[in-house]
Amino acid sequence: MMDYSDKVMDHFENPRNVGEIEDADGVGQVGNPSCGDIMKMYIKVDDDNKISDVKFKTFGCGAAIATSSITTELVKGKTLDEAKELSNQAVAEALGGLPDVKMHCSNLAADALRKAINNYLGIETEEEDDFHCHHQHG
Amino acid sequence: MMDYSDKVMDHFENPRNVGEIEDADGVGQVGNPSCGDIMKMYIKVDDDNKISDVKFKTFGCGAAIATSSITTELVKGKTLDEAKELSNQAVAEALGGLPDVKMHCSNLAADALRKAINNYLGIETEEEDDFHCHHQHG
Amino acid sequence: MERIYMDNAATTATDPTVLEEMKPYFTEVYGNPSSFHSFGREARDAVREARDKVADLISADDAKEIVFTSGGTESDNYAIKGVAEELKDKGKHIITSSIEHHAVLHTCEYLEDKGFDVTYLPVDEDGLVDPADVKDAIREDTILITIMLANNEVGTIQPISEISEIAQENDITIHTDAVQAVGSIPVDVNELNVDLLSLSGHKFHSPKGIGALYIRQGTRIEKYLHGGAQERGRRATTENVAGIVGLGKAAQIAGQNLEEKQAKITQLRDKLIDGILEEIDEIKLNGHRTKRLPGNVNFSIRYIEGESILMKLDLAGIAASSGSACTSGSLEASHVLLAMGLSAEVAHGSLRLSLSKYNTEEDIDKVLNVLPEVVSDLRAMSPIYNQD
Amino acid sequence: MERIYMDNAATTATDPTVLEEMKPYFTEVYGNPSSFHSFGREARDAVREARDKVADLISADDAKEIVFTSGGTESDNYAIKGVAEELKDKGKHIITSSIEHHAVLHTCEYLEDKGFDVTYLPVDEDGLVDPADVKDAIREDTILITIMLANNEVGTIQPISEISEIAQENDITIHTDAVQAVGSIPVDVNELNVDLLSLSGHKFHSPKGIGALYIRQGTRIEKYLHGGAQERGRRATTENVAGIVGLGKAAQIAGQNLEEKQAKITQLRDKLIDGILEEIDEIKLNGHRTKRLPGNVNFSIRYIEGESILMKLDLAGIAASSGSACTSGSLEASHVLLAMGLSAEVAHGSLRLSLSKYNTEEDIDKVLNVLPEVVSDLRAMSPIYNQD
Ligand SMILES: Cc1ncc(COP(=O)(O)O)c(C=O)c1O
Ligand SMILES: Cc1ncc(COP(=O)(O)O)c(C=O)c1O
Repeated sequence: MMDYSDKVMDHFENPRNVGEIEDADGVGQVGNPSCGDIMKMYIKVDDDNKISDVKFKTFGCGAAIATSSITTELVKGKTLDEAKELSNQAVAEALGGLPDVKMHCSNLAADALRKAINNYLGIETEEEDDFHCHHQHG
Repeated sequence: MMDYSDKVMDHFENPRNVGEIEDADGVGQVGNPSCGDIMKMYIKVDDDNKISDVKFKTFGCGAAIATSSITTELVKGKTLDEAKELSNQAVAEALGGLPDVKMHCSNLAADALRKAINNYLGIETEEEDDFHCHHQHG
Repeated sequence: MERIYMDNAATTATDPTVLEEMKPYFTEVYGNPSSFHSFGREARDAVREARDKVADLISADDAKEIVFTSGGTESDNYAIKGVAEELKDKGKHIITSSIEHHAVLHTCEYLEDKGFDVTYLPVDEDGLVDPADVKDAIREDTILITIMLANNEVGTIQPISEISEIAQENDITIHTDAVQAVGSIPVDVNELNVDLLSLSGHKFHSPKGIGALYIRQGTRIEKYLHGGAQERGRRATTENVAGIVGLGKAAQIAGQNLEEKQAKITQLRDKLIDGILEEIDEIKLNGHRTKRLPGNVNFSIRYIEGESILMKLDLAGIAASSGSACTSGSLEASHVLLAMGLSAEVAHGSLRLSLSKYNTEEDIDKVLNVLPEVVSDLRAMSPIYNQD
Repeated sequence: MERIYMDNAATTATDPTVLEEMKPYFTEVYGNPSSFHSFGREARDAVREARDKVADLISADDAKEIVFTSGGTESDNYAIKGVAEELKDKGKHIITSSIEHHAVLHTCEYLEDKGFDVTYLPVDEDGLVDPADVKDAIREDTILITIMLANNEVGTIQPISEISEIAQENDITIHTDAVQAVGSIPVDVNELNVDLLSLSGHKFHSPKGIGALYIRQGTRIEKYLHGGAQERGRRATTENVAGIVGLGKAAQIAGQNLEEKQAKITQLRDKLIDGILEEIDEIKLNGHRTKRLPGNVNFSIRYIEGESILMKLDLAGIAASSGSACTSGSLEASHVLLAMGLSAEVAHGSLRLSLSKYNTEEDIDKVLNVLPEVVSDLRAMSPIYNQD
């Protein structure tokens, strides 16, 4: 069912900013392996409250990997406030759109980033109910 | 559904003994136009109680025409007793077989002949219930 | 012997262009459209294109409203059983006509067995349903009206837009079996204003075994084939990709210059009708003289029986069809002709000659040449000719 | 880029010989098999021959026991709904397994909605149903047992003859979905001793959209498609003649040297399995090691997800499949793998490589060359790799 845009394919084939940041200022993880995707975001924050570095690791489908990758590109150099504003829609649009059934993947990447920012800011995020996969149905 | 033998086709294309006998000794008709077939048999009987001439007219399908035709051939020159014995099975076999759904047609020709013989012999034949078509179902 | 095919209402030859279009989808582009990989994507793209073409032919608003099926029968079964099952809590009454194709009639009879109540509307002597009868038949519990667009035996075209207006006023789902119409005459689901429409490819030069059901968005219908999530969950089974591509191409070709082709075939039809009327006496044209399919000619020829006519024509190289029960091994004469008021006797002597774009002027001449002799030969053999 | 197709369990390429055989039935021998004339007769003869060939392949006693359908899904729907409807006064209990294809499972779920009671038997870690479980599940009101012959995801072959013995002892109708088995391994309806058997052409090099249901003489079953009297009244609709001819030819070809071809494919399969086990760690072969289809290879590869494996393989020119829900847009990981006891996490990382007679030694080498790198690339990206 998946017909990905060239942009998605590019980010899948050549994902940007893969990896971990050993001394990250903030780390956020969302997803659940039993649902088929987990994303983990690492951020470094500089003195201007800007994201100076960001890396990700993702277990998931092509869209999950591509949305992770583009999210890191979109927020690198942005202030935390700007980065927090990043919407799921914006992520999907930056990739030239996502198949309907894959829209949940773009949710995950922005969520993981917000979690990482909140982690840096010391804000506890509510654990979501991981017993049910939160995917949308196609 | 009809796949006729060469013999059926031959009798359909070149029916033997078509017509009426003006001064017939016996005439028999069976069938019902609303059921899709009527056969009328005319016989001449000679002094030896043999069928010296026989003709038919048929309104009906290919099998009806072919069975009529071959029936006239089969009984010409036969004694009335022999002719009365002609079975539906024998008519069908003489034609190299008939499709299952057409087996009723071979019944008709023998029936019409028997009616003509009975007519000659002065035997009243019971009218069959013509309100229902007596065809077999395929 | 050169043979002439005049049984296009039964099925048509696949257009060679259609076959060409299909060929790669057997041995080269053979992926499963549900598959993730490039083979699957190619097949998916082909199915999408074909769906667009079919949607175009019937002016559907959205290609998503087209569900591919295995033919007209499945489309009819799906539409009627699907709506009946879905809406049975609302009511169990269905309205149809007495001259539907068996795919509709036997499905309705099946539903009667299951506790549904079906009204079979009469038709007039031309085979037309009166919209007023539809209106009168509507009850509180009517959930579906299913009336064919064009009849397969006599070609009569029903006033579906008028009937659908009545359906709409009463908030009743309406289906039309347009199997004989699509590809032959312009068919527009919005002009017809129907919720469901059945079509079948092999009636307009695509191969057999592929058809479609148009399902207007928002129509409540239960699915028919259960299994995988193909066709947006509305019809499970691996898509018949080559067939779908063929149907799409046939739809595209049918839509091109449709009116022109229709006019040409109508002209051949009228020549055939007029010629037969001139050459043969004691016959009756069945179906409406003008509200009829461009390719349909149907006569009852008195005193003789249909199968024997067909056999003689076949021997002369002409392929035709009959409403006689004798050609199908069934008991009764054509239910369509009987519903139009013909006696069984006359109905048994009916002959259908149905034309397509491949028929020519010469074909017509040949039939006009052969048929009169066939008729007089058989009449000479008939015990009921010249008797009254 | 030369592409390698290893998704033959999803669908296969039509054999060019099959296509050749079909071609005349589009544009030349295009008659309707129900038609009376010579065009019809030619089509009828072709259908008859094809029916014989299909009957031969599964050693049916009589070709009349073969009913052509639009594919495996329709065969399954027909068999299960048809028996359920026919016998519902006798009882409403059906026994199946938890690893059936959706064509069976969703049909059973549909019947549950309609008031039937379905037992979904568990399987062991290899995907095998225990005949003792079938025996235990039988009730007074059990009317149908439907268990697949070979599983489409993991290739496990079920002990159907043992199960049918139990069915027979208890006088219960038994159906088997043999869609994955027919054409791949010898299938004999009398050895299996089943009443009904589904098969689908596109799994063994006939085109998509054509299949068959074997119905043993005397089996009580309601018809599924209502309409004309085709297929001896058991399936209405104008026959898909070209498709039927294709299915017949494919059946004939499949039956030729079946054991030899099976041995060759099995050898390729084992090379692939052994090679993968050697090259990649933390993986698990799914399905029974030996009681499996000759062409089926299915691994769960830990820490990575199936769709991304497929994408990387596709980019390298290898077409495969996965039990990951992510490839189908559905929520849950493969119900088959879960039923076999895998965790959802592991199930999401599964990869199916399925072979046909067209695969070669070189194909295997290519996969063994490409796959390890794909896995290590994705694992390097995975947040759950190297963490425990
Ligand atoms: C009016 C009508 N409806 C339905 C059908 C059934 O179509 P199919 O043979 O494609 O199942 C036909 C033709 O056979 C038809 O003429
Ligand atoms: C085991 C099994 N049953 C049924 C089906 C359905 O067959 P089809 O796609 O021909 O409807 C398939 C394949 O899709 C299958 O693998």
